[in-house]
Amino acid sequence: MSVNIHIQAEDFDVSDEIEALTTETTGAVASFVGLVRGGDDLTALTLEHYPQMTEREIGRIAAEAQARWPLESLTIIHRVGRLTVGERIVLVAVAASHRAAAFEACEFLMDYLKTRAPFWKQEERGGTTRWVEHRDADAAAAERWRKP
Amino acid sequence: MSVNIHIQAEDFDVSDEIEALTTETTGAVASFVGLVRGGDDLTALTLEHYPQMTEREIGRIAAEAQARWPLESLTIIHRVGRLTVGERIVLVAVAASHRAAAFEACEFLMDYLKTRAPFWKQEERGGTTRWVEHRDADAAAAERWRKP
Amino acid sequence: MNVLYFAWVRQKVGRGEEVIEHAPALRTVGDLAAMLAARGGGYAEAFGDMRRLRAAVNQVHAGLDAVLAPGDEVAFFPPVTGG
Amino acid sequence: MNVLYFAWVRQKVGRGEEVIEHAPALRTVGDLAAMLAARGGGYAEAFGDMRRLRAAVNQVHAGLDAVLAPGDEVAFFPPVTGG
Repeated sequence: MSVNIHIQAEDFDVSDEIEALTTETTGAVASFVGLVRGGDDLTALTLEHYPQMTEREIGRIAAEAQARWPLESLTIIHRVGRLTVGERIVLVAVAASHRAAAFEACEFLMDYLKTRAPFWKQEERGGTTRWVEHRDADAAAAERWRKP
Repeated sequence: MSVNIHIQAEDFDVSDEIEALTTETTGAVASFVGLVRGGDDLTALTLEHYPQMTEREIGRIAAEAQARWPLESLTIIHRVGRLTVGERIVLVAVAASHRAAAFEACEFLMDYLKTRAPFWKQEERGGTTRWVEHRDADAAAAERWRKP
Repeated sequence: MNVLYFAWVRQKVGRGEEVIEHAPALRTVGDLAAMLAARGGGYAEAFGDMRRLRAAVNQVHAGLDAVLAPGDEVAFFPPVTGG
Repeated sequence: MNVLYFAWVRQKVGRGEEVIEHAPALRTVGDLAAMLAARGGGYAEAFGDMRRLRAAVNQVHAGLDAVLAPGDEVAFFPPVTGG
Protein backbone atom coordinates (compact mmCIF):
# COMPACT_ATOMS: atom_id res chain seq x y z
CA MET A 1 0.00 0.00 0.00
CA SER A 2 1.52 3.29 -1.02
CA VAL A 3 0.25 6.67 0.09
CA ASN A 4 1.40 9.74 -1.82
CA ILE A 5 0.71 13.17 -0.39
CA HIS A 6 1.88 16.34 -2.07
CA ILE A 7 1.31 19.97 -1.13
CA GLN A 8 2.54 22.09 -3.99
CA ALA A 9 2.08 25.28 -5.97
CA GLU A 10 2.43 23.43 -9.29
CA ASP A 11 -0.37 21.89 -11.31
CA PHE A 12 -0.68 18.10 -11.70
CA ASP A 13 -1.63 15.69 -14.47
CA VAL A 14 -4.49 13.36 -13.59
CA SER A 15 -3.52 10.67 -16.11
CA ASP A 16 0.04 10.53 -14.84
CA GLU A 17 -1.10 10.25 -11.25
CA ILE A 18 -3.58 7.48 -12.00
CA GLU A 19 -1.00 5.64 -14.08
CA ALA A 20 1.49 5.79 -11.20
CA LEU A 21 -1.09 4.26 -8.83
CA THR A 22 -2.08 1.24 -10.87
CA THR A 23 -0.51 -2.21 -10.68
CA GLU A 24 -1.49 -5.55 -12.21
CA THR A 25 -3.95 -6.17 -9.41
CA THR A 26 -5.75 -2.82 -9.67
CA GLY A 27 -9.29 -3.14 -10.98
CA ALA A 28 -10.65 0.27 -10.07
CA VAL A 29 -9.43 3.84 -9.68
CA ALA A 30 -11.83 6.46 -8.36
CA SER A 31 -10.65 10.02 -8.51
CA PHE A 32 -11.79 13.52 -7.79
CA VAL A 33 -10.56 16.84 -9.11
CA GLY A 34 -11.65 20.10 -7.45
CA LEU A 35 -11.38 23.29 -9.48
CA VAL A 36 -11.66 27.03 -8.92
CA ARG A 37 -15.29 27.56 -9.89
CA GLY A 38 -16.12 30.90 -11.52
CA GLY A 39 -19.25 33.00 -10.97
CA ASP A 40 -20.18 36.19 -9.10
CA ASP A 41 -17.11 37.93 -10.53
CA LEU A 42 -14.69 35.57 -8.84
CA THR A 43 -11.28 35.92 -10.46
CA ALA A 44 -8.98 33.87 -8.23
CA LEU A 45 -8.51 32.04 -4.95
CA THR A 46 -5.45 32.16 -2.74
CA LEU A 47 -4.87 29.07 -0.65
CA GLU A 48 -3.01 29.45 2.63
CA HIS A 49 -2.04 26.46 4.74
CA TYR A 50 -0.24 25.42 7.92
CA PRO A 51 2.84 23.78 6.46
CA GLN A 52 4.05 21.92 9.55
CA MET A 53 0.61 20.34 10.03
CA THR A 54 -0.82 19.82 6.55
CA GLU A 55 0.98 16.66 5.45
CA ARG A 56 0.70 15.11 8.89
CA GLU A 57 -3.05 15.72 9.06
CA ILE A 58 -3.61 14.42 5.53
CA GLY A 59 -1.49 11.41 6.46
CA ARG A 60 -3.79 10.72 9.40
CA ILE A 61 -6.85 11.02 7.14
CA ALA A 62 -5.27 8.65 4.60
CA ALA A 63 -4.43 6.15 7.34
CA GLU A 64 -8.04 6.20 8.46
CA ALA A 65 -9.20 5.44 4.90
CA GLN A 66 -6.73 2.55 4.66
CA ALA A 67 -8.03 1.13 7.92
CA ARG A 68 -11.63 1.27 6.71
CA TRP A 69 -11.39 -0.01 3.13
CA PRO A 70 -9.25 -2.55 1.28
CA LEU A 71 -7.21 -0.11 -0.81
CA GLU A 72 -4.14 -0.63 -2.94
CA SER A 73 -2.77 2.88 -3.01
CA LEU A 74 -3.84 6.49 -3.01
CA THR A 75 -2.61 9.90 -4.01
CA ILE A 76 -3.64 13.26 -2.59
CA ILE A 77 -2.33 16.45 -4.17
CA HIS A 78 -3.41 19.82 -2.83
CA ARG A 79 -2.20 23.03 -4.38
CA VAL A 80 -1.45 26.23 -2.46
CA GLY A 81 -0.94 29.84 -3.50
CA ARG A 82 -2.97 31.88 -5.98
CA LEU A 83 -5.15 29.97 -8.46
CA THR A 84 -7.37 31.55 -11.11
CA VAL A 85 -10.81 30.41 -12.29
CA GLY A 86 -10.69 27.00 -13.94
CA GLU A 87 -7.44 25.91 -12.31
CA ARG A 88 -7.21 22.58 -10.52
CA ILE A 89 -7.00 22.81 -6.70
CA VAL A 90 -7.04 19.25 -5.45
CA LEU A 91 -6.74 15.66 -6.64
CA VAL A 92 -7.72 12.56 -4.71
CA ALA A 93 -7.15 9.26 -6.52
CA VAL A 94 -7.72 5.85 -4.94
CA ALA A 95 -6.79 2.47 -6.44
CA ALA A 96 -8.40 -0.76 -5.26
CA SER A 97 -9.33 -4.19 -6.52
CA HIS A 98 -13.01 -3.32 -6.59
CA ARG A 99 -14.93 -0.16 -7.26
CA ALA A 100 -17.06 0.17 -4.11
CA ALA A 101 -13.98 0.58 -1.89
CA ALA A 102 -12.35 3.01 -4.33
CA PHE A 103 -15.47 5.19 -4.58
CA GLU A 104 -16.21 5.27 -0.87
CA ALA A 105 -12.63 5.97 0.16
CA CYS A 106 -12.32 8.75 -2.43
CA GLU A 107 -15.46 10.47 -1.17
CA PHE A 108 -14.42 9.97 2.46
CA LEU A 109 -11.00 11.50 1.77
CA MET A 110 -12.55 14.55 0.13
CA ASP A 111 -15.04 15.03 2.96
CA TYR A 112 -12.26 14.82 5.53
CA LEU A 113 -9.88 17.04 3.56
CA LYS A 114 -12.62 19.67 3.47
CA THR A 115 -13.16 19.60 7.21
CA ARG A 116 -9.79 18.67 8.75
CA ALA A 117 -6.87 19.59 6.50
CA PRO A 118 -5.51 23.03 7.48
CA PHE A 119 -6.14 25.04 4.31
CA TRP A 120 -7.94 28.38 4.03
CA LYS A 121 -9.26 29.96 0.85
CA GLN A 122 -9.35 33.66 0.19
CA GLU A 123 -11.46 34.82 -2.76
CA GLU A 124 -10.70 37.70 -5.11
CA ARG A 125 -13.69 39.41 -6.70
CA GLY A 126 -12.76 42.49 -8.69
CA GLY A 127 -10.40 44.37 -6.36
CA THR A 128 -11.67 42.97 -3.07
CA THR A 129 -10.66 39.88 -1.12
CA ARG A 130 -12.69 37.83 1.33
CA TRP A 131 -12.01 34.67 3.38
CA VAL A 132 -14.27 31.81 2.36
CA GLU A 133 -16.67 30.76 5.12
CA HIS A 134 -16.78 27.19 6.27
CA ARG A 135 -19.88 25.45 4.86
CA ASP A 136 -22.16 23.55 7.22
CA ALA A 137 -22.80 21.13 4.35
CA ASP A 138 -19.15 20.09 4.47
CA ALA A 139 -19.34 19.39 8.19
CA ALA A 140 -22.48 17.32 7.60
CA ALA A 141 -20.78 15.40 4.77
CA ALA A 142 -17.87 14.49 7.02
CA GLU A 143 -20.19 13.64 9.89
CA ARG A 144 -21.89 10.81 8.01
CA TRP A 145 -18.65 8.76 8.04
CA ARG A 146 -18.59 8.66 11.83
CA LYS A 147 -19.12 5.23 13.19
CA PRO A 148 -22.02 4.83 15.60
CA MET B 1 -25.28 19.89 -20.51
CA SER B 2 -23.19 17.75 -22.80
CA VAL B 3 -23.16 13.97 -22.76
CA ASN B 4 -20.33 12.17 -24.53
CA ILE B 5 -20.58 8.44 -25.10
CA HIS B 6 -17.91 6.50 -26.94
CA ILE B 7 -17.63 2.77 -27.61
CA GLN B 8 -14.20 2.15 -29.03
CA ALA B 9 -11.30 -0.27 -29.31
CA GLU B 10 -8.77 2.50 -28.67
CA ASP B 11 -7.43 3.59 -25.30
CA PHE B 12 -8.31 6.99 -23.82
CA ASP B 13 -6.50 9.67 -21.83
CA VAL B 14 -8.16 10.57 -18.53
CA SER B 15 -6.63 14.06 -18.32
CA ASP B 16 -7.79 14.96 -21.81
CA GLU B 17 -11.31 13.74 -21.10
CA ILE B 18 -11.57 15.65 -17.83
CA GLU B 19 -10.14 18.76 -19.44
CA ALA B 20 -12.75 18.57 -22.20
CA LEU B 21 -15.56 18.38 -19.62
CA THR B 22 -14.66 21.38 -17.53
CA THR B 23 -15.90 24.92 -17.97
CA GLU B 24 -15.59 28.06 -15.85
CA THR B 25 -18.50 26.96 -13.69
CA THR B 26 -17.19 23.46 -12.96
CA GLY B 27 -16.15 22.99 -9.35
CA ALA B 28 -15.93 19.21 -9.22
CA VAL B 29 -15.08 16.30 -11.51
CA ALA B 30 -15.53 12.78 -10.20
CA SER B 31 -14.21 10.01 -12.37
CA PHE B 32 -13.77 6.28 -12.44
CA VAL B 33 -11.40 4.10 -14.43
CA GLY B 34 -11.93 0.34 -14.60
CA LEU B 35 -8.96 -1.81 -15.56
CA VAL B 36 -8.27 -5.43 -16.50
CA ARG B 37 -7.27 -6.81 -13.11
CA GLY B 38 -4.66 -9.58 -13.11
CA GLY B 39 -4.55 -12.63 -10.87
CA ASP B 40 -5.33 -16.37 -11.17
CA ASP B 41 -3.34 -16.50 -14.41
CA LEU B 42 -5.62 -14.09 -16.22
CA THR B 43 -3.91 -12.81 -19.35
CA ALA B 44 -6.63 -10.90 -21.17
CA LEU B 45 -10.31 -10.08 -21.48
CA THR B 46 -12.28 -9.86 -24.69
CA LEU B 47 -15.25 -7.52 -24.59
CA GLU B 48 -18.18 -8.23 -26.88
CA HIS B 49 -21.13 -5.88 -27.16
CA TYR B 50 -24.43 -5.35 -28.96
CA PRO B 51 -23.51 -2.42 -31.19
CA GLN B 52 -27.01 -1.30 -32.17
CA MET B 53 -28.06 -1.15 -28.53
CA THR B 54 -24.99 -0.10 -26.56
CA GLU B 55 -24.93 3.64 -27.17
CA ARG B 56 -28.70 3.90 -26.87
CA GLU B 57 -28.76 2.07 -23.53
CA ILE B 58 -25.87 4.11 -22.15
CA GLY B 59 -27.67 7.23 -23.35
CA ARG B 60 -30.74 6.21 -21.35
CA ILE B 61 -28.57 5.62 -18.27
CA ALA B 62 -26.91 9.02 -18.71
CA ALA B 63 -30.30 10.71 -19.12
CA GLU B 64 -31.42 9.15 -15.85
CA ALA B 65 -28.33 10.52 -14.08
CA GLN B 66 -29.00 13.99 -15.52
CA ALA B 67 -32.57 13.85 -14.27
CA ARG B 68 -31.47 12.92 -10.75
CA TRP B 69 -28.49 15.22 -10.13
CA PRO B 70 -27.55 18.77 -11.15
CA LEU B 71 -24.71 17.88 -13.54
CA GLU B 72 -22.80 19.99 -16.01
CA SER B 73 -21.54 17.31 -18.36
CA LEU B 74 -20.40 13.74 -18.44
CA THR B 75 -18.30 11.38 -20.51
CA ILE B 76 -18.56 7.61 -20.73
CA ILE B 77 -16.00 5.66 -22.72
CA HIS B 78 -16.18 1.88 -22.90
CA ARG B 79 -13.64 -0.13 -24.79
CA VAL B 80 -14.40 -3.33 -26.73
CA GLY B 81 -12.21 -6.09 -28.16
CA ARG B 82 -9.26 -7.82 -26.55
CA LEU B 83 -7.59 -6.07 -23.58
CA THR B 84 -4.62 -7.41 -21.64
CA VAL B 85 -3.96 -7.15 -17.88
CA GLY B 86 -3.51 -3.56 -16.74
CA GLU B 87 -5.33 -2.03 -19.71
CA ARG B 88 -8.11 0.50 -19.15
CA ILE B 89 -11.63 -0.78 -19.90
CA VAL B 90 -13.99 2.01 -18.96
CA LEU B 91 -14.03 5.67 -18.00
CA VAL B 92 -16.89 7.54 -16.39
CA ALA B 93 -16.24 11.23 -15.69
CA VAL B 94 -18.86 13.62 -14.33
CA ALA B 95 -18.53 17.40 -14.00
CA ALA B 96 -20.75 19.41 -11.65
CA SER B 97 -20.71 22.57 -9.59
CA HIS B 98 -20.45 20.59 -6.35
CA ARG B 99 -18.82 17.34 -5.40
CA ALA B 100 -21.73 15.40 -3.91
CA ALA B 101 -23.63 15.37 -7.22
CA ALA B 102 -20.49 14.46 -9.19
CA PHE B 103 -19.61 11.56 -6.87
CA GLU B 104 -23.10 10.13 -6.66
CA ALA B 105 -23.77 10.36 -10.39
CA CYS B 106 -20.41 8.76 -11.18
CA GLU B 107 -21.09 5.80 -8.92
CA PHE B 108 -24.67 5.50 -10.21
CA LEU B 109 -23.44 5.47 -13.81
CA MET B 110 -20.92 2.71 -13.06
CA ASP B 111 -23.51 0.61 -11.24
CA TYR B 112 -25.95 0.95 -14.12
CA LEU B 113 -23.30 0.33 -16.78
CA LYS B 114 -22.41 -2.90 -14.98
CA THR B 115 -25.98 -4.14 -14.92
CA ARG B 116 -27.66 -2.67 -18.02
CA ALA B 117 -25.17 -1.86 -20.78
CA PRO B 118 -24.93 -4.80 -23.21
CA PHE B 119 -21.29 -5.84 -22.83
CA TRP B 120 -19.97 -9.32 -22.11
CA LYS B 121 -16.49 -10.22 -20.92
CA GLN B 122 -14.65 -13.38 -21.87
CA GLU B 123 -11.55 -14.20 -19.83
CA GLU B 124 -8.36 -15.82 -21.12
CA ARG B 125 -6.36 -17.85 -18.61
CA GLY B 126 -3.47 -19.69 -20.18
CA GLY B 127 -4.98 -21.31 -23.26
CA THR B 128 -8.59 -21.45 -22.07
CA THR B 129 -11.43 -18.96 -22.35
CA ARG B 130 -14.46 -18.54 -20.12
CA TRP B 131 -17.39 -16.10 -20.07
CA VAL B 132 -17.42 -13.98 -16.94
CA GLU B 133 -20.44 -14.66 -14.74
CA HIS B 134 -22.70 -11.85 -13.69
CA ARG B 135 -22.01 -10.87 -10.05
CA ASP B 136 -24.92 -10.62 -7.63
CA ALA B 137 -23.02 -7.81 -5.91
CA ASP B 138 -23.38 -5.72 -9.08
CA ALA B 139 -27.13 -6.27 -9.17
CA ALA B 140 -27.33 -5.26 -5.50
CA ALA B 141 -25.24 -2.15 -6.15
CA ALA B 142 -27.60 -1.06 -8.92
CA GLU B 143 -30.66 -1.91 -6.87
CA ARG B 144 -29.84 0.61 -4.12
CA TRP B 145 -30.45 3.52 -6.58
CA ARG B 146 -34.07 2.50 -7.10
CA LYS B 147 -36.48 5.01 -5.75
CA PRO B 148 -38.98 3.74 -3.19
CA MET C 1 -37.92 -10.46 -37.33
CA ASN C 2 -34.17 -10.16 -36.94
CA VAL C 3 -33.00 -12.32 -34.03
CA LEU C 4 -29.54 -11.68 -32.53
CA TYR C 5 -27.41 -13.77 -30.17
CA PHE C 6 -24.52 -12.63 -28.00
CA ALA C 7 -21.73 -14.13 -25.86
CA TRP C 8 -22.28 -17.79 -24.96
CA VAL C 9 -25.77 -17.77 -26.48
CA ARG C 10 -24.15 -16.94 -29.83
CA GLN C 11 -21.55 -19.66 -29.33
CA LYS C 12 -24.09 -22.34 -28.41
CA VAL C 13 -26.45 -21.63 -31.31
CA GLY C 14 -23.49 -21.31 -33.66
CA ARG C 15 -24.48 -17.99 -35.23
CA GLY C 16 -24.78 -14.29 -34.42
CA GLU C 17 -28.13 -13.64 -36.07
CA GLU C 18 -30.91 -15.05 -38.16
CA VAL C 19 -34.23 -14.00 -39.66
CA ILE C 20 -37.33 -15.62 -38.18
CA GLU C 21 -40.74 -14.91 -39.67
CA HIS C 22 -43.19 -13.36 -37.20
CA ALA C 23 -46.14 -15.71 -36.63
CA PRO C 24 -49.23 -15.79 -34.38
CA ALA C 25 -47.60 -18.55 -32.32
CA LEU C 26 -44.69 -16.23 -31.56
CA ARG C 27 -46.71 -13.68 -29.65
CA THR C 28 -44.08 -12.95 -26.97
CA VAL C 29 -40.33 -13.14 -26.36
CA GLY C 30 -41.03 -16.24 -24.25
CA ASP C 31 -42.86 -17.93 -27.16
CA LEU C 32 -39.89 -17.26 -29.44
CA ALA C 33 -37.43 -18.63 -26.85
CA ALA C 34 -39.54 -21.78 -26.42
CA MET C 35 -39.64 -22.31 -30.18
CA LEU C 36 -35.86 -21.92 -30.34
CA ALA C 37 -35.31 -24.34 -27.41
CA ALA C 38 -37.44 -26.91 -29.24
CA ARG C 39 -34.95 -26.96 -32.10
CA GLY C 40 -32.67 -29.10 -29.91
CA GLY C 41 -28.86 -29.21 -30.03
CA GLY C 42 -27.12 -25.93 -29.22
CA TYR C 43 -30.46 -24.10 -29.23
CA ALA C 44 -31.77 -26.39 -26.50
CA GLU C 45 -28.60 -25.75 -24.49
CA ALA C 46 -28.87 -21.99 -24.91
CA PHE C 47 -32.63 -21.67 -24.37
CA GLY C 48 -33.29 -24.58 -22.01
CA ASP C 49 -33.21 -22.36 -18.90
CA MET C 50 -34.57 -18.91 -19.61
CA ARG C 51 -33.65 -17.74 -16.10
CA ARG C 52 -30.04 -17.64 -17.28
CA LEU C 53 -30.93 -15.42 -20.26
CA ARG C 54 -31.86 -11.82 -20.85
CA ALA C 55 -33.57 -10.30 -23.89
CA ALA C 56 -34.05 -7.01 -25.67
CA VAL C 57 -36.66 -5.95 -28.22
CA ASN C 58 -35.70 -3.14 -30.55
CA GLN C 59 -32.61 -2.38 -28.45
CA VAL C 60 -34.53 -2.03 -25.20
CA HIS C 61 -34.32 -4.56 -22.34
CA ALA C 62 -37.48 -6.69 -22.38
CA GLY C 63 -39.04 -9.47 -20.32
CA LEU C 64 -40.34 -12.83 -21.52
CA ASP C 65 -43.84 -11.38 -21.70
CA ALA C 66 -42.89 -8.58 -24.14
CA VAL C 67 -45.11 -8.77 -27.23
CA LEU C 68 -43.46 -9.18 -30.64
CA ALA C 69 -44.40 -7.56 -33.94
CA PRO C 70 -43.24 -8.11 -37.52
CA GLY C 71 -39.97 -6.33 -38.17
CA ASP C 72 -38.85 -6.36 -34.53
CA GLU C 73 -35.19 -6.84 -33.64
CA VAL C 74 -35.02 -9.39 -30.83
CA ALA C 75 -31.76 -10.15 -28.99
CA PHE C 76 -30.92 -12.93 -26.53
CA PHE C 77 -27.87 -12.77 -24.27
CA PRO C 78 -26.54 -13.63 -20.79
CA PRO C 79 -26.75 -11.09 -17.96
CA VAL C 80 -24.36 -8.31 -18.91
CA THR C 81 -20.81 -8.17 -17.49
CA GLY C 82 -19.32 -4.94 -18.80
CA GLY C 83 -17.94 -1.94 -16.96
CA MET D 1 5.56 28.05 23.28
CA ASN D 2 5.41 28.95 19.61
CA VAL D 3 2.00 30.38 18.79
CA LEU D 4 0.88 30.49 15.14
CA TYR D 5 -2.00 32.35 13.46
CA PHE D 6 -3.58 31.62 10.09
CA ALA D 7 -6.01 33.22 7.62
CA TRP D 8 -8.08 36.05 9.15
CA VAL D 9 -6.73 35.33 12.61
CA ARG D 10 -3.26 36.12 11.27
CA GLN D 11 -4.57 39.27 9.58
CA LYS D 12 -6.39 40.54 12.67
CA VAL D 13 -3.48 40.01 15.07
CA GLY D 14 -1.07 41.42 12.49
CA ARG D 15 1.49 38.60 12.63
CA GLY D 16 1.92 34.94 11.70
CA GLU D 17 3.59 33.76 14.86
CA GLU D 18 5.03 34.76 18.18
CA VAL D 19 6.70 33.17 21.18
CA ILE D 20 4.69 33.16 24.43
CA GLU D 21 6.23 31.83 27.61
CA HIS D 22 4.36 28.93 29.13
CA ALA D 23 2.96 29.83 32.55
CA PRO D 24 0.74 28.23 35.19
CA ALA D 25 -2.09 30.62 34.24
CA LEU D 26 -1.95 29.27 30.67
CA ARG D 27 -2.98 25.74 31.56
CA THR D 28 -5.17 25.15 28.50
CA VAL D 29 -5.72 26.38 24.94
CA GLY D 30 -8.75 28.26 26.26
CA ASP D 31 -6.61 30.05 28.87
CA LEU D 32 -4.17 31.12 26.16
CA ALA D 33 -7.00 32.36 23.93
CA ALA D 34 -8.50 34.36 26.83
CA MET D 35 -5.11 35.94 27.57
CA LEU D 36 -4.74 36.89 23.89
CA ALA D 37 -8.28 38.35 23.72
CA ALA D 38 -7.45 40.50 26.77
CA ARG D 39 -4.71 42.24 24.81
CA GLY D 40 -7.45 44.20 23.01
CA GLY D 41 -7.25 45.63 19.46
CA GLY D 42 -6.87 43.02 16.72
CA TYR D 43 -6.36 40.30 19.31
CA ALA D 44 -9.72 41.06 20.87
CA GLU D 45 -11.32 40.93 17.44
CA ALA D 46 -9.70 37.61 16.62
CA PHE D 47 -10.21 35.92 19.99
CA GLY D 48 -13.40 37.59 21.18
CA ASP D 49 -15.61 34.72 20.05
CA MET D 50 -13.83 31.39 20.37
CA ARG D 51 -16.74 29.59 18.66
CA ARG D 52 -15.47 31.03 15.39
CA LEU D 53 -11.96 29.66 15.96
CA ARG D 54 -10.23 26.32 15.84
CA ALA D 55 -6.91 25.32 17.39
CA ALA D 56 -4.17 22.74 17.07
CA VAL D 57 -1.48 21.72 19.54
CA ASN D 58 1.68 20.22 18.10
CA GLN D 59 0.03 19.92 14.68
CA VAL D 60 -3.00 17.99 15.96
CA HIS D 61 -6.51 19.46 16.15
CA ALA D 62 -7.26 20.33 19.77
CA GLY D 63 -10.15 21.67 21.82
CA LEU D 64 -10.19 24.62 24.22
CA ASP D 65 -9.63 22.21 27.09
CA ALA D 66 -6.38 20.78 25.68
CA VAL D 67 -3.58 21.15 28.23
CA LEU D 68 -0.45 23.09 27.24
CA ALA D 69 3.17 22.34 28.07
CA PRO D 70 6.40 24.29 27.63
CA GLY D 71 7.70 23.97 24.06
CA ASP D 72 4.27 23.27 22.56
CA GLU D 73 3.38 24.62 19.13
CA VAL D 74 -0.11 26.12 19.38
CA ALA D 75 -2.01 27.31 16.31
CA PHE D 76 -5.23 29.34 16.03
CA PHE D 77 -7.22 29.51 12.81
CA PRO D 78 -10.75 29.66 11.37
CA PRO D 79 -12.60 26.47 10.43
CA VAL D 80 -10.72 25.05 7.45
CA THR D 81 -11.93 25.67 3.87
CA GLY D 82 -9.60 23.65 1.66
CA GLY D 83 -10.35 20.87 -0.81
